[in-house]
Amino acid sequence: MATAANDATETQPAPPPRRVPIGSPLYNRILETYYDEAAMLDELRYNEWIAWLAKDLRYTVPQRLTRLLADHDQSIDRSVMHYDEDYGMMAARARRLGGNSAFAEDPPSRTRRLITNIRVELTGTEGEYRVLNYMLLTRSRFEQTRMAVLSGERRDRIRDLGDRFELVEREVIIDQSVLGMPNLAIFL
Amino acid sequence: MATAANDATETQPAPPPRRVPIGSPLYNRILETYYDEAAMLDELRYNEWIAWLAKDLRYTVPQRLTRLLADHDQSIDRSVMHYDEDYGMMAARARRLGGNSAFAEDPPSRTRRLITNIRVELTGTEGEYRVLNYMLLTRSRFEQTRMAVLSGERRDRIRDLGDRFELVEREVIIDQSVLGMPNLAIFL
Amino acid sequence: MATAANDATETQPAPPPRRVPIGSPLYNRILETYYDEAAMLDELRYNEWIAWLAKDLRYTVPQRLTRLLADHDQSIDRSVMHYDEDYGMMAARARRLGGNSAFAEDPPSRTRRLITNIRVELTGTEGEYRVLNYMLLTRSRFEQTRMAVLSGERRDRIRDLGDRFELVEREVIIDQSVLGMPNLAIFL
Amino acid sequence: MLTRTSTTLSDGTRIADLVRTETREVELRVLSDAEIYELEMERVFGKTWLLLGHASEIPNSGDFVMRDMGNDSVIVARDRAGDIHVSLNVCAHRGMRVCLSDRGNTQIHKCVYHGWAFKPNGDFIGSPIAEEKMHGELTPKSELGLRKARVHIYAGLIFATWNLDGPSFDEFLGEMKWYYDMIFQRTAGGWEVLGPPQRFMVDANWKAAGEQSAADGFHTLTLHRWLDEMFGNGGSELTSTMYGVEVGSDHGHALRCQSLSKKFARARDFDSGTMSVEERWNILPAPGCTPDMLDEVRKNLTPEQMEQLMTNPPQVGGIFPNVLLACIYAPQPDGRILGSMALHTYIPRGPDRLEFVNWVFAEKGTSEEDKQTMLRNTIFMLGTSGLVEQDDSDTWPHMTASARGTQGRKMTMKYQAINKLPPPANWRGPAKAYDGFTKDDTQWNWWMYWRELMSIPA
Amino acid sequence: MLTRTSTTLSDGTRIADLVRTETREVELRVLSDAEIYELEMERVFGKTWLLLGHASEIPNSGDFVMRDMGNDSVIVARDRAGDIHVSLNVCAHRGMRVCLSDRGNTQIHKCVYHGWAFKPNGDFIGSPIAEEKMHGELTPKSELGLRKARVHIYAGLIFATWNLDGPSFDEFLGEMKWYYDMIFQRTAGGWEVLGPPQRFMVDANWKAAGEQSAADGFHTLTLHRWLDEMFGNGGSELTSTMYGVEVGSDHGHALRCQSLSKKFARARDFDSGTMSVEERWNILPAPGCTPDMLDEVRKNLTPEQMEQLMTNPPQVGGIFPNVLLACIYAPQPDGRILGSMALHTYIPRGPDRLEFVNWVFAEKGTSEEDKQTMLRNTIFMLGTSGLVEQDDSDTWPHMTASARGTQGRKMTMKYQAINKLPPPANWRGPAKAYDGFTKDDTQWNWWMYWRELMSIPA
Amino acid sequence: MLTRTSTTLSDGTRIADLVRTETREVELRVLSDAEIYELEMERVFGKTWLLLGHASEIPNSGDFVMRDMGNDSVIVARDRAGDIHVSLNVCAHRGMRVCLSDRGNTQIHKCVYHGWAFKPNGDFIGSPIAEEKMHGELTPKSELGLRKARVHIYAGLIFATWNLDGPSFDEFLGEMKWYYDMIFQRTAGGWEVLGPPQRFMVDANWKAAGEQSAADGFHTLTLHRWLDEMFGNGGSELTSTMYGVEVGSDHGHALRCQSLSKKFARARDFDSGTMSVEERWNILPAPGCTPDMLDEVRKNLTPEQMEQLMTNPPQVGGIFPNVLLACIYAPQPDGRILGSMALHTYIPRGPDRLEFVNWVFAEKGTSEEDKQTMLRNTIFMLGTSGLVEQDDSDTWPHMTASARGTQGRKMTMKYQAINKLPPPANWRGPAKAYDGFTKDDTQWNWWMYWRELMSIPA
Ligand code: FES
Ligand code: FES
Ligand code: FES
Ligand SMILES: [Fe+3]
Ligand SMILES: [Fe+3]
Ligand SMILES: [Fe+3]
Repeated sequence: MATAANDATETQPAPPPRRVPIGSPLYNRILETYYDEAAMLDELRYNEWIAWLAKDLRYTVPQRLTRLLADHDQSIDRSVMHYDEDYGMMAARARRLGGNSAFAEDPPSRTRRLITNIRVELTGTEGEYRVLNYMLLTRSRFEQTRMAVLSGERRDRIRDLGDRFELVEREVIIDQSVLGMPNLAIFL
Repeated sequence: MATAANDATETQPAPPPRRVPIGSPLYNRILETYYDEAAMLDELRYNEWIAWLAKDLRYTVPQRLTRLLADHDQSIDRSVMHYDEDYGMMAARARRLGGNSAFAEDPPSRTRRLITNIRVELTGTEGEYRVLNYMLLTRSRFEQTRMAVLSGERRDRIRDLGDRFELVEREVIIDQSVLGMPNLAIFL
Repeated sequence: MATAANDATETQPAPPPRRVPIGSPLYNRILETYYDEAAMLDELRYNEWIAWLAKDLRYTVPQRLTRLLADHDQSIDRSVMHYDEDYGMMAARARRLGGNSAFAEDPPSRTRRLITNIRVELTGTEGEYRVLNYMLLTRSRFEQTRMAVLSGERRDRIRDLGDRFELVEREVIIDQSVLGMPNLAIFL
Repeated sequence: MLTRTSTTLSDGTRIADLVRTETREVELRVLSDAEIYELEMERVFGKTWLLLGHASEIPNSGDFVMRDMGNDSVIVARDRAGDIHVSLNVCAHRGMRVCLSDRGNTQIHKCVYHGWAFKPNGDFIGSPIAEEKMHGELTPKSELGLRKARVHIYAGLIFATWNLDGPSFDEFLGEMKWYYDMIFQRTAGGWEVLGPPQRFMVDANWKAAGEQSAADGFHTLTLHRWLDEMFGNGGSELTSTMYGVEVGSDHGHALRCQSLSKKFARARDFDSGTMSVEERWNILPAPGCTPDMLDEVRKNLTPEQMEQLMTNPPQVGGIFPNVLLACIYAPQPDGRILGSMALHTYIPRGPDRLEFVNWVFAEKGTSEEDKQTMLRNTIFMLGTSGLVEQDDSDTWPHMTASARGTQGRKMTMKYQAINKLPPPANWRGPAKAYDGFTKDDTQWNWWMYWRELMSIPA
Repeated sequence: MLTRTSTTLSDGTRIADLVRTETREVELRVLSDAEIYELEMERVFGKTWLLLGHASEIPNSGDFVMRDMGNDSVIVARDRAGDIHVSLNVCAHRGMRVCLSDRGNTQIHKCVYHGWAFKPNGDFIGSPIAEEKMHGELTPKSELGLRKARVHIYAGLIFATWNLDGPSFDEFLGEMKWYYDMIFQRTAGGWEVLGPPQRFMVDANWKAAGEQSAADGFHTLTLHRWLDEMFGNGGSELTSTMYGVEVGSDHGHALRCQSLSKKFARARDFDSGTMSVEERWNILPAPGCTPDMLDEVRKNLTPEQMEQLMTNPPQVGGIFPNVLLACIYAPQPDGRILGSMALHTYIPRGPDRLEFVNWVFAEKGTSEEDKQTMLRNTIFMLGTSGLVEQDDSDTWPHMTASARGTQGRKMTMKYQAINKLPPPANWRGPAKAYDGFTKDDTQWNWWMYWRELMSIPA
Repeated sequence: MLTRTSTTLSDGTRIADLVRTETREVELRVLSDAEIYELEMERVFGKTWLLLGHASEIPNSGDFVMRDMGNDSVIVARDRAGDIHVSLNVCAHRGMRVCLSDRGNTQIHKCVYHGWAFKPNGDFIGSPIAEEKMHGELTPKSELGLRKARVHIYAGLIFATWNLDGPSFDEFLGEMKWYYDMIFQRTAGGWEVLGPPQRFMVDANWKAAGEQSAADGFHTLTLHRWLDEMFGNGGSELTSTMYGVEVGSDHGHALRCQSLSKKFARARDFDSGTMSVEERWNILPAPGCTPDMLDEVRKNLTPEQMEQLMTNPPQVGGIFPNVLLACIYAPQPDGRILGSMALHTYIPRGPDRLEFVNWVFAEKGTSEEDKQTMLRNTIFMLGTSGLVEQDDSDTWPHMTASARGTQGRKMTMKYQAINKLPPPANWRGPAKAYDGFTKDDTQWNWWMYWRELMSIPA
């Protein structure tokens, strides 16, 4: 089995990345962008959401494995993931969802993406930033009275286009080894 | 049946409202106000909470319906709502809760209102702002070990009184079509 | 039974403490600190976390009792608490967790600490601040598909060391009278 | 699991013994026992008429709402002829839920799984690629429709039952219809729904709510005593509302009638026997009516009903097994008394869960403005956030929890407050009428009918 | 559902066969089977004495706490005469939970539903609007009270049982009382609770915790081996604590006695037989005691108990069915050894859930400062965040999950480590005493008593 | 609870009658009934061969994964000799889960509770403090190991069963092996897993997914009609995929074979009977293969299989009871057609829950880059976020909910679309082959085998 895809995400001996301070104009613009993004998804405005994805996007949701503490670096697995997409695939997914027969989400779920703990760092590339943020997703379908809840961290890279940002990379570290939903027909 | 009350909230062709930028002094004052409000409710300080309501308040919690995607604009229903109140009614509710025999909340629930994703916009009216914010409400009564969780968006209008704000309008879009709690004896 | 430990936390007739405004440089630094702290715990970086604890730390998690509204001031009980620790005890706990046989957390839980509603106040002591913040903790162990969720307020005191802060006092007001987890082997 | 003909539970208890007729007690275990719950789904919810909504919710051809009969989902739809049909929302092919949205409009209910299609009346239309006859030939097409329930529309209210050969709806209401007509049938237009019903989940057995709906007047005095503290003047008000006439029947239906002369100052002399119906109507028309509607109402009611309406109209009560109705008089600043009505159903969702469904009604023809006023008044008191009913919905779960305890389930609910007064003087109505202070008789009747149904093998 | 007299499960298994006496095995299904759980509620929790708290929690007239006996909520209240009563927290009227708060003080427990009122001893006081006699006349007022449990106060500990005619509490403890007295009754003042108990929920069958409380010493070596890694020096320490004397009885009670001479350097010579009680007491008084208390303790214990206390005192163990007790010696910088005690109960909350309740005690009269020290030491090790017990509470759910598996439930728990040593030399105490390395005998006794109770038709 | 020999449910229903052979209907209650579910755990999941993973997941000595057989957790581990063993993950001592992590490598599986240790093959090694023999002497050490399942490795796929004396794996596959070999055994290297399987929970009975896996081709036309809307040109494409040959057996296995000539333009003439195998192979090699592999494949398959592979290869289907397999052809810009394969198992997690486990495979030797392309293609369509299967996993819960309704559970699932065409002309393969438009025969065979197993007392 391909195991090279596993890696140690928790311990980075590299020099600490430079932070974009909370309260800086750049940070604030990014915060607005993230709140707007959540609203787009929660309000099913898929076209707008696709517009914020970069053409060179990589969008992944690795699996989580239950591993002993000694093997903790193997607890995120990037071989067979829940999502592993490029821009075209995400656009196709969104097109489908907006169509007439994406029954997995028709009727649509009622979702809410609460975004917190946003930290921004410079990357090696001018105008690109790493945005770490926590997400609590709630999802309710039909007459369900116990909402599905999923938490995780989104490890993003975004690109400053001057008047707006675009999402270049997103990796979502979810907090379940067996996902508690019947599908991920919704985007994280 | 009265259907005029339904409307399309997700798609507004109107020109985009002007934003109160995150990080601006006005935004920051509003943020403080919202955190303080959550604390008032979570700590049962109803008198203080009532003091932040405008005398011309409209406070509503529409119903959510499960509708096909094609009828998504009907998924928020503003005819028979969960709450539809003016200032006097809210004050009466709070008075009751603070009394000796509001058994629905005596013993009181332990609640927490986590407020995130706050976006502020100018309105057509000087000194009044639209405040969109996400709320995650947790509620625990008696020996319950699974907390009731309710997410939603509050679509508010607030008025700047100089030294403080007051709440002029609140509409809470909850994310369940069948509410998962035995009542809404608590305020959202 | 010792009852002196109970007190009324909800109603303080004292003069209102002075606030560290949201958006001020100090507030922003504190926000960064709290987001970083959450990441340390969620990523099991216990050594770093211990480094942010002051040597004179007091760390407590009182019990919550279901009491009638008339006795609401007794709903937080500080006699037999869930945690009542000093620096040395917390360090010992962290050492154990990082060892080879803390089976309560080996394999480790997947946790997420969403921090919101952060309010900062001056204290009587120069360079020390009171930080009130809400926490939503999610926890998933093994193949659990319904995440354990715990909300609460952390009432902290932190000390400014110039280049960083340290935690001097933390009291976590949790929102359950019967805790819905088999242990608090994780830190709040 | 019991067989369909059991008259004892699997621990040997006779079902009939759960309701102890000699001492008017009911074993608390009925609120938690899974076996009893399953039997109820067959013998109560599979047999009686159930309220599903109101015709004004689906005014047009093709309109539908998705509702519940006991623990089964059904489609309530109007066909091109204007008739309302109720069909089991279970695809005849492989059991998929056919209708997936709370409401809508369509002439073709198409199952998303393999595409079988059904008419608003449940009839099978066909399956995709007609030439392949994917529905086969073993079952005739006429039997491939959705299972149909028997429907009765009463004053616009949509009732249905799986009991195709059982009592008619009028037999079901029995003598009590005389009173219900006064509420539901007094005007030509009738009531109209103001919107989709509120829905919320209560962790309680449905009977905790159901038995209360059979006119438990007494609990108001304690559980809702805030009414007195907030609106009253020291406790006397609420106590006075304890008096009235409760009517009930062998079928468990119940209503509380309250004297207008005691409730409204302006109606002080209504009982004097000296005022004509006209005089009284002009002073205080029935809730939701205006003075000019007297002739219309007279056309719909008998003189006896009319007299009853102007003295002791029914105000609150239930329809067996799971309906509560509440009439609301809302005095306005301009002197008018607006009237609205709320109907609830308590949908069983397991031995310890019920879904509370709350419709709000106004008389058709009420002005939009008055409707809004009435609606706001109503949800202020009833339903999700209603100041009265939020206390009830926090109470039923405790009863249900008590019934889960091994010792608790052996306790009983008692209905030993027995009305001993003579029937009310000059009472015009049929059924059993109990005068004076609210007692337990109507609730006891409710349980006796539950016992009767539960003892009959399906 | 089984009848009250069943001795077989509904799949035909003889209940007695679940515990295989020849091979000392217990079928794992006992940790998950819903039918067995229901039987336990009757035959174990409905029959034995259950620990509910301590008198020091409700020192004043009217004080009450809300607690649980098996799956039933009860009110534990003190009346004006100072007596403690335990009443089923189920309203005699319609089953509402009467007491809604964890603790408080009242002379009148008034049900919020219809206002029936009860005394701290459970007696019925009356219902609102007395002249209407809303409680009826079919049942005498003397029978309208809350159902009362039989209460026994032992050294301040509040025990109760539904078995009104069963064995006395002393019979229940039997020979083991000799040992428990040494812990609970040695001082005049006795223990006092330091606050409301910690409470938390574990997704495990109560017996996973219960059987462990019957003195499973062996698991410490592996599950708690961090103790060694952190405090020990290479594994020898923990192994040494495996030695001692386990005492147990036919009633499933169990205690582990540990040699002071092995545990404390200063007590090195306690077993030499050359030191008087006084000498030893001055060097190492019983935990929680000060040197000057020797006379007091001597008054309460026999010379044999005294000798036992100064050589091999009981330290940890359980009381059947669901109590764990742990004595904690906490050596202080000033040379004193503080002693605290923790008691747990494991409340059954369904076949796969238990509520862990953890009280912490100090000897009455301990200084406030010492109490705080002891309290912090105790919760550092035990309960919610306790470094020892957090491992246990993560283990029991796995056992329970194993027992849910169709193959897993056919496996067995084994108690085949049998003590074969002769009884300890010069042992002063009664009951069964097992010397040497910890074995499975006391746990096996626990199961044998469980088997005995479960085999008796209710 | 039923005894192990029951042939009727406790309500009197004959188990065999749940599947109505005359009208080809299955009672919907089978999707919700707890009693039936428990029986299935014994009679289906306790008896048949179950897929647990692939040898390439644990390539090295000591490697293990934790998997599930029905509702039991098992350890799948490789020993030093390279053999793969499957052991019940329940400690022989007290039932603790021995293995706690999803995967890893160890030669000693040590239980954290009391330290009993086991080999990768399940054998008991010993317990701590050997001289104390804490495992006792009543049971020989040879019987203290973890319970071992019977294992069969088929083309690297790890199958196991608790039925130690039952049919061999080859007997289990029966005639269908001829077809499975074409997929699993065609190359020397075989398939390899690309990573740990996706896992997610669906609130549905496992059979809602299971019966679909027995080659329900028809639902694609409606439930997955987006395929047509997005990729097709007006509906004709999907309909054409409805045609093919379905093969099935009495053991409930099923596969759909699709004509290459209809699917790929370049294979237009494959059915003409004029092209040699070589010619065809060079135009369109089997998915995952390259043109140069023809000889290798020919070595592994018979000429008849080879012919079948080049005309109507099996593409999608299932292995009774809970395996779905899907072969994916992915045409590349460079003209190659990459092939991947997905296997699912549907793990029963209660009457109304299943865990969906999804492995993705590539032929061993595929380049890393091609693997990544195939992997991304596959998860784009199948599994957690797969555009096709996200619709399925939202459907099964509705069927399960229908089956919970008291009226709903009385409805039936129908399999009345019967293939009446003659067997396909010149068909080379064994088993039952159904030509033409997809019908219900293979699914019906699935239910008939379920019926057979369920009717046999354990
Ligand atoms: S289940 Fe409805 S069409 Fe097949
Ligand atoms: S239930 Fe307690 S007074 Fe009626
Ligand atoms: S349960 Fe595994 S060693 Fe005891
Ligand atoms: Fe009420
Ligand atoms: Fe332990
Ligand atoms: Fe499909």
